[in-house]
Amino acid sequence: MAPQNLDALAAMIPDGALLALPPDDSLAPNALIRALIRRNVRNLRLIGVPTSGFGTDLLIGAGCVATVETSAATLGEAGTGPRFAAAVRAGSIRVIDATCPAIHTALQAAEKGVPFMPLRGVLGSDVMNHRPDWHVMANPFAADDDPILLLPALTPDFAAFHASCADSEGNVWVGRRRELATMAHASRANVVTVERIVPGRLLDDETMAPGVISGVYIRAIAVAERGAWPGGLLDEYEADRAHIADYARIARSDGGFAEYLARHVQHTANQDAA
Amino acid sequence: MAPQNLDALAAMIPDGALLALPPDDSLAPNALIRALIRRNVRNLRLIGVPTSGFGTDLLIGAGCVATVETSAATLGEAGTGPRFAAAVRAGSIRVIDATCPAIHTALQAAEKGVPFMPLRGVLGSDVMNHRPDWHVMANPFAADDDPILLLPALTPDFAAFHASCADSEGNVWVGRRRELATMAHASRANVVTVERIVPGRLLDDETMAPGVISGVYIRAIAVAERGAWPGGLLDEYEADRAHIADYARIARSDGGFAEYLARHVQHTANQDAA
Amino acid sequence: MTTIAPQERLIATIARLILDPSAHPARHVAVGMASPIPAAACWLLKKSGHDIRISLLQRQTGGPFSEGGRELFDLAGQGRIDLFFLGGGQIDSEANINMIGTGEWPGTEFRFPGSFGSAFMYMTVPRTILFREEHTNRVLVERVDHISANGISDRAVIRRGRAQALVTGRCVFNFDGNRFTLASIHPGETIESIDANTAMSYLTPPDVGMTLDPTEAELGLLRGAVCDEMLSTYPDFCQRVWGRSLQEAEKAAN
Amino acid sequence: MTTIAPQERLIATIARLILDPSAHPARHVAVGMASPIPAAACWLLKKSGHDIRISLLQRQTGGPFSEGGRELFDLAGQGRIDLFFLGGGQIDSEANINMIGTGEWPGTEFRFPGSFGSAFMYMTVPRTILFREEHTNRVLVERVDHISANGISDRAVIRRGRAQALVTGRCVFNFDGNRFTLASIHPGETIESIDANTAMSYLTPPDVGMTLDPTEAELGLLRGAVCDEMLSTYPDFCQRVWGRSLQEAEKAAN
Repeated sequence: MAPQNLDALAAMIPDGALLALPPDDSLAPNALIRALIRRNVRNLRLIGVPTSGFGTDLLIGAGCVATVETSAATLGEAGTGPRFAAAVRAGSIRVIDATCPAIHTALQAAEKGVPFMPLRGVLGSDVMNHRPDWHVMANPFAADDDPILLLPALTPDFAAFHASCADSEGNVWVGRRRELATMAHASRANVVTVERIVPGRLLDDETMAPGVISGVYIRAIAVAERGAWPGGLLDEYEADRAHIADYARIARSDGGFAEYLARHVQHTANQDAA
Repeated sequence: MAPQNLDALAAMIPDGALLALPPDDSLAPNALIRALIRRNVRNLRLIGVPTSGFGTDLLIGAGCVATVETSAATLGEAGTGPRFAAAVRAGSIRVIDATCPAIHTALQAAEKGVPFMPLRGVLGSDVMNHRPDWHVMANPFAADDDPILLLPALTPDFAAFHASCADSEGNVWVGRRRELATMAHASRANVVTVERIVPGRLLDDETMAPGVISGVYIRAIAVAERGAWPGGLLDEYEADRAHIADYARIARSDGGFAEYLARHVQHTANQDAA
Repeated sequence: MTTIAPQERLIATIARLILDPSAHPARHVAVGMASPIPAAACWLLKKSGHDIRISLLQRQTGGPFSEGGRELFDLAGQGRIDLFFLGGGQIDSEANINMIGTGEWPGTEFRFPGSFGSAFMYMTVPRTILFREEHTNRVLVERVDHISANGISDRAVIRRGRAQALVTGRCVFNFDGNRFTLASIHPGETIESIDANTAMSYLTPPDVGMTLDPTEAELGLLRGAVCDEMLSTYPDFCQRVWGRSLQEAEKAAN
Repeated sequence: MTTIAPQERLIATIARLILDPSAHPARHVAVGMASPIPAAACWLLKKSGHDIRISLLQRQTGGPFSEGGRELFDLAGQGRIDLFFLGGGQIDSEANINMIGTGEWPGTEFRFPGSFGSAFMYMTVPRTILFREEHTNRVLVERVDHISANGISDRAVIRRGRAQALVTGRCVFNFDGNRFTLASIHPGETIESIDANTAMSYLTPPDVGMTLDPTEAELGLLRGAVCDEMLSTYPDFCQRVWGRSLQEAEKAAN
């Protein structure tokens, strides 16, 4: 699988796609998200796995998003995503609130190829009361009345993430972020940016293999150095907290966000592209 | 978590325990199984995850087993486990036949803390028809009639396996054999043998962490060098095919098995113990 | 003796609640994102020699799990997490918490980040300590606008746990499964000041005492060994409360 | 031209079945444990330049998966495995397979190893090639004693695939979803010898031909590049069929 360039990956994700994204601390594909904004993608239906962060806030602010299914839209210590909050107030996006383990469970169902999976808890939450697509049934294995939540399988059209490295067969290494494996397995296709391409086969290396997502799930790969920025990448680089804090402040206003976009997204095409 | 000796681990598994074991190619705890036979354990209820191999055949032959839930009892190229086949013929053990993904799924349900999990396929198999504990229901998310199998959560009392290494906090490294993680997570307690104890914290090492099972699940650890023998261990040593083939031949007769037991199990206490 | 920072008092207060001998034993405590005070309370117990396992979710490297973010929820689903912490933009008389927002669903007046795992953790973990520093009439309300996680469940619903207590910047309330009772008030507060700032219902027993100060030994640990553990994960908090920065600590170590 | 080994003919026959243009395309083929002939058929296609992904389960190191043994079943559940192979101690007229045993449940007369994943894979994978070298009246029966995996399902049951063909040491049968039809017979067999050794029902069309020999090019690949790939996983098979051992290969490589 020959690496492509970042814009080619961005071009694969069509307007209206159901796109799964990891949270900020879990290999967020921020360089690819900037490329998506530059290609002027529209009507994305985002899924936060299980929460949404910086990249989702950028996409919302740039007008690329129709719906967000997520358990939270947060910039960590910097608080609620400002463009997310503004869009909810304005009613310009549809938010489908979930709870973290429900997102994981719905993706596990898709990973397994089953139509649903049960989850304990959640009963009585308004999150559930606003999900007509969820289903409560009596546990058929219980002697007494035992209501339990069933979540329908969630199959994203695409998942995108930024991994440490890939080999020439398209296997990618995500290390301990195994929730990304579930997301990748559950999705119809994955587009992945990496810091580097490594020689050899990652799956033949017994030390690396446990952190690998097999190339069987991967549609395309691009090299994007520091592609998670301003997020961090495992032990390779830390999150740029100062930048995110600045963003959280600036992006509170429409004008501030527009300025941010012009400076850090529209004008960084060469910087982000490998 | 200070390492204990092999006999101490064997002593933790009481008569009648529901004990999950991996197949021969997946870090089989054969040294520990020999110690269990030496301690004269009785009435074990074994689970093959998802199939059973050499160790299960030894335990059955030595009269330690009441029931086996498994998808197959096989010595690989050497065929059906001879003591398993003899015990089925004699009616001296109860076999609960399953199918591989059903075992994985039932353990995943326990891992998740849900009472059941669905699985496609299987409907129409006599395996299902002999499982009154399984349940078929109409998929509540389907518009049309869509029967689907539900498997009850399977929570072993113990799981046992042989990992490459452990650290002083009881974290153990199983590499790519992640089905062992599901088995370990699903079980009430795990007893683990390892080739060696390593310095440092495995979970702090981003390269090793993806192949780690957290010490939170581990009850006790013992060092047992070449503890998977005659099974193999990842890329550390290969299975001893010749030994297994010899066993498959010798153990066909009661006398041959008794001889094997005397020679390779009862008299190797010092060899197996660390 | 130096001045006790309000955060130090909250940390010690939470540590004492964790040890409550009348409650389900806390062998494994998990701490969510952006929770420096609960995290510090766990470290204080650990550094005091208590046998307690802490799983901190907010760590980029290291950290307790190898199955990704899902493992915390699987552990909780099995009942292997004994105690968790939750906050909320609003908390009400029935210990319901709202992390969604105010106004019409899904928070058209003021939107909070979202419910995270609260709807699950609140029911699967035996004990939850509610913690919210801001103690005002807009936070502690009679009835939350939206329920992220409900404090009380129908009888038929399997529920392993509930809130044990609510710790705020002004006081501690205990929760008995039905309602809150004022347990202690922090220095500078009165029964009246609590009442004036609390829109949720609660009982006030006749003999409400003051929240205990941290001991000298606790303060020593907080400012030393606990801060050491927290520096890389919560640099801003350590700077604000203890005036220590990661950079200085790294310099000192070299 | 050297003598064609019977196993070589079976390998080439299975390779042609995999390529069948009228069937669901085989982009990803999985091969179970102890299946050297199906594995060799996949390698033959791969070495012939066909764009095909092979997942061999019988490898102690390396191998296609990182999620452990479960990943094969998850892939199949999603429909990402296009073709699989199954055998059976008994196979019957409706393509039911028995991997349990004969006599009373669970095989009190003669016990086979067990069902493995057959009950799942047979229904979730679009195409299954049944393969059983032994072709006798005790293997190919009218009705299996026990069904590990059923060849035909009720209409209401979601089923993605079924048997495409059955390859034995004597012949090839096609399966149309209802019954078997004799497709070709191997050299040395006749319509009559097949009939005498088959207790299951099948149709015999008027114009049954001989199973094709492997081509010279195929034989060259089998004895060279395919054997190279198989040596470490199936040493006994390679020794038996091609007289090559892993030790010699390793020596030659040094």
